[in-house]
Amino acid sequence: MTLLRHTSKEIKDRSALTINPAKTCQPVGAMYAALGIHGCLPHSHGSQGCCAYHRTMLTRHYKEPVYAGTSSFTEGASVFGGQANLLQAFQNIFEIYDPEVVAVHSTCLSETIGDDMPQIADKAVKEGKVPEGKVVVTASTPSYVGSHVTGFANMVQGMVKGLATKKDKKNGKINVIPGFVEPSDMGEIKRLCKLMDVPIILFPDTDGVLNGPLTGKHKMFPDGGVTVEELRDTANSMGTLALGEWGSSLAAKYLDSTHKVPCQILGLPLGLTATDSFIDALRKMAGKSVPAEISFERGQLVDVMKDYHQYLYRRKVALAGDPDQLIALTEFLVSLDMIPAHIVTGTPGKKFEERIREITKDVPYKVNVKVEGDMFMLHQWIKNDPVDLLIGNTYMKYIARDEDIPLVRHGLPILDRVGHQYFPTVGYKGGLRLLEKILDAILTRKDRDDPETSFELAL
Amino acid sequence: MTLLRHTSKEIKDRSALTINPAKTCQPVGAMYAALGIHGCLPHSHGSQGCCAYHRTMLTRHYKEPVYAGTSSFTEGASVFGGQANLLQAFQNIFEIYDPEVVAVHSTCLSETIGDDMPQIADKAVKEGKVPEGKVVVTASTPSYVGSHVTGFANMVQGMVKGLATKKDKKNGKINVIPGFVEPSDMGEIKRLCKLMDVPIILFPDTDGVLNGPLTGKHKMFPDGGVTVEELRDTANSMGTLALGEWGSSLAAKYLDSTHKVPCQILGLPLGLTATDSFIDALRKMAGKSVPAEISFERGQLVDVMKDYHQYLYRRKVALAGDPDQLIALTEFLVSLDMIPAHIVTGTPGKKFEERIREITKDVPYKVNVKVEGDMFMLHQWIKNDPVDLLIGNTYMKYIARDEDIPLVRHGLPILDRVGHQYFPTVGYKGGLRLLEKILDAILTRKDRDDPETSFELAL
Amino acid sequence: MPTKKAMTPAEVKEEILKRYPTKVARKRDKQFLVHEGPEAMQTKDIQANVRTIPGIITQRGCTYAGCKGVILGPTRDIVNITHGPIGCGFYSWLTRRNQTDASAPDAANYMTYCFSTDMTEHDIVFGGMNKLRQAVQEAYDLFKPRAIAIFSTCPVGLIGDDVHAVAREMKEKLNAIDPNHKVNIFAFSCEGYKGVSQSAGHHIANNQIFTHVVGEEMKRPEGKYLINMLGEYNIGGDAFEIERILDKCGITLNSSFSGNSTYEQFARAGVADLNCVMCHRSINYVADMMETKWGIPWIKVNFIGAKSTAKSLRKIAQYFGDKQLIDRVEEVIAEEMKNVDATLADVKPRTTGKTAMLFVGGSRAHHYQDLFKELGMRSIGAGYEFAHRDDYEGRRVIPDIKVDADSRNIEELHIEQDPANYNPRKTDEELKQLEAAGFEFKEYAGLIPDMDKDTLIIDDINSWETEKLIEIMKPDIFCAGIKEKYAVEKLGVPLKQLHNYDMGGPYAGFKGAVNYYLEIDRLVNSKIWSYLEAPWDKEPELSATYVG
Amino acid sequence: MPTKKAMTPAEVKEEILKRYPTKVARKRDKQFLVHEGPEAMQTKDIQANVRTIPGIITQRGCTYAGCKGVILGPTRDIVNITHGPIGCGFYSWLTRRNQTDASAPDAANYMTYCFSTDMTEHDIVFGGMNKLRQAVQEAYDLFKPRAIAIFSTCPVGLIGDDVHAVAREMKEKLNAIDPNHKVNIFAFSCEGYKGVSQSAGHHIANNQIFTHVVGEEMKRPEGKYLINMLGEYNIGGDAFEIERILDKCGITLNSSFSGNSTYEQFARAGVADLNCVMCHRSINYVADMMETKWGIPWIKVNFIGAKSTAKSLRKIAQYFGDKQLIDRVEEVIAEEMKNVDATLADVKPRTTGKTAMLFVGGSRAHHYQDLFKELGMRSIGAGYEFAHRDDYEGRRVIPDIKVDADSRNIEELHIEQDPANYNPRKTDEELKQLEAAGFEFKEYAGLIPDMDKDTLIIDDINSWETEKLIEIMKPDIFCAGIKEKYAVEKLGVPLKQLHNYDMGGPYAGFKGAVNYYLEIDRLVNSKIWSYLEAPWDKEPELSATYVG
Repeated sequence: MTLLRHTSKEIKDRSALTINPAKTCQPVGAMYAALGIHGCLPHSHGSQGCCAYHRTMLTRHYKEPVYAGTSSFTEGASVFGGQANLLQAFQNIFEIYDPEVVAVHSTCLSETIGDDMPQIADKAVKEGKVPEGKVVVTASTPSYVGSHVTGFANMVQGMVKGLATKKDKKNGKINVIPGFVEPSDMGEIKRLCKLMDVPIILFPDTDGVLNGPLTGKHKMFPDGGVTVEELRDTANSMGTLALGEWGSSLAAKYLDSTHKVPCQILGLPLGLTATDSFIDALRKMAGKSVPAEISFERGQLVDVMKDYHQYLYRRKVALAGDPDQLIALTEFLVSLDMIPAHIVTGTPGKKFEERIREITKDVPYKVNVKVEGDMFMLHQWIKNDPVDLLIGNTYMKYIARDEDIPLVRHGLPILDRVGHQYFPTVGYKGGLRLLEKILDAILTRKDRDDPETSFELAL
Repeated sequence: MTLLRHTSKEIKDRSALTINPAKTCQPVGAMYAALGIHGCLPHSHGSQGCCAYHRTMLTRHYKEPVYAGTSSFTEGASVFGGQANLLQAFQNIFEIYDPEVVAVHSTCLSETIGDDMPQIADKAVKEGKVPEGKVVVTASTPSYVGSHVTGFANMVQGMVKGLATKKDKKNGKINVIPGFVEPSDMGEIKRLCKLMDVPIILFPDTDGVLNGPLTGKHKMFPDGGVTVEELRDTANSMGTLALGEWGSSLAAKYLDSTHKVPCQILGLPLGLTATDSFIDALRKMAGKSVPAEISFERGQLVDVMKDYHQYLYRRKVALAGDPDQLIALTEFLVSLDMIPAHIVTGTPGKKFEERIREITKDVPYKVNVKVEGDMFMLHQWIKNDPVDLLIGNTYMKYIARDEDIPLVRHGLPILDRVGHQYFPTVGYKGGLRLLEKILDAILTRKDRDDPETSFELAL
Repeated sequence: MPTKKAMTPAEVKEEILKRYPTKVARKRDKQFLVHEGPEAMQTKDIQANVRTIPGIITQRGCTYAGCKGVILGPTRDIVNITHGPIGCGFYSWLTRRNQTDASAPDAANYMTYCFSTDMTEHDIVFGGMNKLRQAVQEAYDLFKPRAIAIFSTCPVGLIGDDVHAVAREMKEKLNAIDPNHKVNIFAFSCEGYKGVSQSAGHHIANNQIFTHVVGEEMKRPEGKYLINMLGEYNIGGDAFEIERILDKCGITLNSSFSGNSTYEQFARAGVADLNCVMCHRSINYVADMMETKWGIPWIKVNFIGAKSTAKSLRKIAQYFGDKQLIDRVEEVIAEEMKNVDATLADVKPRTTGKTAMLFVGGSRAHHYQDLFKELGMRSIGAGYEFAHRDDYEGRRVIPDIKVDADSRNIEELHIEQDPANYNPRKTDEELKQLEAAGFEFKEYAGLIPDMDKDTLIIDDINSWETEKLIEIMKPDIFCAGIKEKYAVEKLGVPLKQLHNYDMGGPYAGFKGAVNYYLEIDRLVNSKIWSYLEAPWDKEPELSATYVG
Repeated sequence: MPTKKAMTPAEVKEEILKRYPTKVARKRDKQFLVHEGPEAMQTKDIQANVRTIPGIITQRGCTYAGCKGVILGPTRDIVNITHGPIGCGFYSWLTRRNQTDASAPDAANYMTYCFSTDMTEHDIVFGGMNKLRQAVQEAYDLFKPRAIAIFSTCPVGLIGDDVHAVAREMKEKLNAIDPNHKVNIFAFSCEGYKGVSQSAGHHIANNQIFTHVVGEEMKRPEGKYLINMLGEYNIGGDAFEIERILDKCGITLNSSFSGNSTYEQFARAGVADLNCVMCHRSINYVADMMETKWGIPWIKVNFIGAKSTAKSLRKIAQYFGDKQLIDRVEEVIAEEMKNVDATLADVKPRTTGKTAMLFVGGSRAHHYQDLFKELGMRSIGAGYEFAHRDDYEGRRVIPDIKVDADSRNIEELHIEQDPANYNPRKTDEELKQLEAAGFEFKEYAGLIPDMDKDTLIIDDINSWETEKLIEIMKPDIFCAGIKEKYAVEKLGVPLKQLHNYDMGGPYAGFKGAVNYYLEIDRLVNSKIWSYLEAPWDKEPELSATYVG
């Protein structure tokens, strides 16, 4: 028997039924982004199930507390609009939990009704439901548009839309928008910028928020996160580096067009060449030279890529995930001479297929790629053309077990392994880590399957 | 069929035959230590096979160049003594390779003959075979005494014996002897000391030597390593922290007794409590307070220990390795409520069994431990009382495959996986990494073996 | 914190509520009771099944979650299509740990799949019915399932998609295609905003299953003592353990609502001899409806706790009144209790005297107190996430419960006797005899009577109250769900999840009790809590011995 | 570096040697030849099999490594006990990638084990013979093996342990215990300091195997064409591929020295029709001894390279002179070459014109040039790690080789005809006919004649020379061993290990050739070398667009 026993090799066209999605909805991405503001309570303007689901998913992914408020719509609110609920929520939240910021995102429900959140937020301020010195930011994140990545991007844009304030003087900093990545990744980006001696404003920044310590003393609002003051100051930076087009470009473009902060949109700095692009862009934008320490880390990654090339060469991989992550992963796999054979994302965006085609144009293999695809499709492709490795979130483990293919967990959600919270996959060190994981998956399988005659001590 | 098909459950006493050793000989440890001096060429005073074997083992473990000279004994030298060979070697080495230091260790051959290396080194200096400004250090490392750990300790002692020079004034630094650990571990110890704002002299220091970059430009003597100047200055430090009794206490005690540099001997800072001891000792010795960043990392480790406790609780582990590593690992496993069921080291030292008994005194299980044991013994124990996990070097993979038990690679040599060179297992971050690996091994097995009815999405 | 420990329960309540804005405090006051002893509690009402206040960080989820996730989740052979944007389907995909035994070679099992119409803006603007039709068609073409269920999410009701019409239409159409393959198709108007919690979703789910499936098959299967288990969801394999015990006793499980269940089981539920209700909250009305329609009596059972399991088995045996069964049940209990007792003998000395708090679900906060009692632990606070007053105060208060606007929206089915199949399982005489012997039908006394004086009973507890309670009362263990878990544990108190068992279980039945004892022992005696302080926190001053 | 590329080979040599102290330079000069064309090379000697200069970072290992590791390593059913401190046994444990097929249900396989007496200071001071005796006893008690071999490490000779006496004594003792279990026990005086390289160890190993095992069994097994394969060690499964091809041709492998071998194979080696020598260096003397003792002729073969394999097969067929065999061999070659040619058609355009250097072993630096030639690549430098002059210049120089003190220590066996079993496989007539047809017995022309003018031939190359050569000549690939690998690669040139094949292989035979083509393609065309420079290295100047 198998876990996904109804998935057959035969591929039939589907136009209406999504099976085993490779995405989820906007609000959870918005909630995640909002957690990257210091002292922020995310708030879900909709029925309370959304908030419960999003908190659950993020909690399981991080094994950390995830607080968020909800407007707790009932039938009445759904008919008459959620203004009263949201106003009441503001008052309660600030009185009971005392956050610095409340970051409100909408849901399919409140969007369908047509609630105008900025207007309600204004009203709350006017009515004194938002105490002096506290702020509200909002993002429109209808669940029926885009995906969790879109929601992330919208909330990041919401931060600067709501807060960025132009001053007379540049602040000498660079805005870095890390994209929809892990807290550990955000930490790594900060470390690299520090090594580069470039002062930055990183937003959002969930490092220190969703990978916190256990000390017996609990802070509802941990020490991490970008501050409101910093977000205000993003309008005065020398430039913006937006990492990941899907996750970061909205906010970057907003700052560019509204506050004339020039932006550059790059891929996520995951893998050798993408990290090169990031470091190079940073150095050029900031006018700094790259320190030996970073070149050293780069050289270590290249060294390991070289040392283990033989075990990676032409190995086939199937991937599901988010566009920015998949683009970077595919580029990394190609740089390792691996074959990204099947790729799906649930997140829409036509450019995705083009980018993947461009990255894989010299790969000596027919690469399957589908945007707005799902894991059912991916699994069918795998059944028709097996691969050596899977890369994707925890849901891929069902395919992994059925098809007996090792899985490197990457993306959202990872519900069954630890590590992503603490160890980055961006930067050169992140590349090393990812490489270690890919190799371990492949070599562990080799050690399991090699016949006794050719069982190897050294690899 | 099995790979180790002649290993039976029935345990017979052995007094003369070692089968599948859990140690190797002194010189390789001495060679490794010597590589942790900047600009040093290790030199093996014996027949050229020793040097070839040691270089091979270290090269395979690190996938990095490992240079070392040999006295290339032939029958003549073996009969008449190796002085001529060594003198000739000094001259050639300094002329051809131009190192700052040559670190000579002996072998069973030269020790059996009775070559007096310090005397020969003196002669070389007098005869001008050691150029001005260059130095030679020596260590007596007969292969038939102790193990590779002993050789490491002897060479570390050799460094300070040969170089430490008392001045009038203290240097305001602390000597830290990291023990027989990986380059990545040495890097992590430096990082922690830097965070503590404690100036240290770390010796040896293979970080940057055996985990170097690939840039197309090769340095025979990489940038890393403790400098001769620093080694000289160890006599003027405020104190010495020796991490790992087997690997580090000789040098620390030498500095204490000869140069009145007070020393404290701790375990390797691997795992929560051992890292606590290190940080606490460092703070007390240097009179510094522990920064929030370190407390934060500590709290992250405690958090993950808590989060995954259920998967670790009462899981049985078999370990083989070196005493200092095993003591720290056992302490860590016990702190995780795991059961270190079978433990062997090949390295002699009676205290080892005592320490393990002390650490495991509250473990609700009969713990097998053997000093001067071997992996054949360990395997027999496992056959009689199976475990959930193996921790040890690459040779354990034969047991792992035969018994179908997952293996976390740790120790020397690791010939078939990457990572140990780059990612530490010491410190709190190292604890997190080790924990991640242990969990991944256990959970991957669970995902493989759970019946379909209880296959879990989240863990 | 000795001073805080000394607070009276009333002071604790006051301390907690004083943080609130007046309106909130007034409302919470009615949901936050101090247990004043059995007699005093007779006259105290608790407010329950009321709206959560916006902005309050609640444990609760929504109606869709209760319908699709909780009730239909554990049934393996129905293709459950979520009609809505992708999120709802995604979040309810494999996240409830309902186990199922689909090991029969041809068994269908769709529980590992997520099906969704993944509505986009276009569907919201122009209506999603066509997409839904097409999705049903595709599901049928791909899988030819026994049944397809459609679940409405928030926007569906608002934009006016008639999911029931689509279900009817597609059922007719597809059954016409292939007369050899019968497919049942039905829909649920379980939009997330309905009701005030998951409870509404349970109700909507059960009603539709009752309407569209139950009674479809009225042939009695084999088995002398035929029971239905209602309100058991096979989290962590609980149902497997219960079935194991029933089997061992010779009692046949006819149908399960809905742990480890199949479509066929629902269909034949009407033929059972007895309905046994585990989770009163989620399903008592279904038991009532089956009694009305077919004359099946129901009793409340509880298989959580070894003693409770024994008691429930004895109750079932007593119902059938057959000496052979009664004896067999005693044999089984005696046999099973050996391991239970042996484990307790080891564990109990380490757990006795410790305290627990349970704030979770609609019956677990009550049931699990039995297990803590067996461990010698005191439950010093408890409450439900989505229960109604009767779950606290007992069924006696049902007539007094005010139905508010939110609940009125949830359809109540009007059931009548099935003239063809109505068949009272016991004569009035027999029923009276049983009742005279103390046997209680359709009775549930609720949580409060089982709790001690000076404990706290809190409905729909929220994060502020949770954390404050822990800070003040420092229980040795706190039971709730995943959203609460890490916040509670950051405070140094272990949290045991009673929704998903932290991937443990089964905890039902005898083996489950043993599992639970060991797990609680692990948690309350874990050395991890001794590591919270670093050495330098304990002894921060420096003796600058070496400084120089 | 166009100026450096323009250096003549002689200039390269000069550039490299000028770094050395005079004495070293003088010595290395004789081991470092510039190929001046075939004719000129007739009169040039190379110095080989001489001591490595102390302090020089050499590729070489020791006698123990050559004896225990290389020769006895691939034999699966002998318990090999290293008598010495732990290191030598440890380092030779599973580190040579000799594969073995022990899949027969009762097959012994000790290759995965390391056995050592682990001598301690006490043993060094008081002698290790008692411990050795006890170790042999324990090995016998535990495993009851067919044979036990003892290997001496450096201190053993110095302290005077008589390992041969222990072997004799224990053999006698143990064979007396159990007459049904025959155990052979023998020892090797292979102390690491003997000779100048592993080559001495090969010799010591082969001599003892010849003395104690070969000829023990003189019954001819089945098989029409019975050959021994000498000097093939089954690295990466090479022997498996050779056996596959021989089998396919109908040629029977009687005995292998020592890839995938067993004790039994050694014992029956004396009955073969023909000895085929792969690695001339490590074993040519064994072929000579077998010819002397039993009249078995020997030929040099080479199964590295598809063409070489075909040539070797044809040579064997020609030796037997049987039409059926000759035809079958042609069939097999034609069939196997299909895949070889197809792969070459794909790969060769990407490899043609590239350059290789090979500095390794005692025959591989020669054999592997054939594979590079098939790939259209030029071998621009080569040399051996432990060869003798004849391996460079051909067997014609053997009479001229000066035996120095180091080599004199290695025992030469004096072999005579075995009166009972001597049997010339061919009549003088037949031999003459074969020779007239160009067939060469016991002939090996060495490395130099196969190399081109202006290439470099370097014996016992060291790290300084290696790195300097690479810097100046920038080959596309460098072949050596693990100690050289990473240093060479740090310079941006891929190194292919020809000791352990970098865990690849087999590279022998037809399938091996295909594997090698693909591997070399991967290496010389890898994009990894394009990553050495970071973008900021390529364009270090900053355009401070955004600065300000």
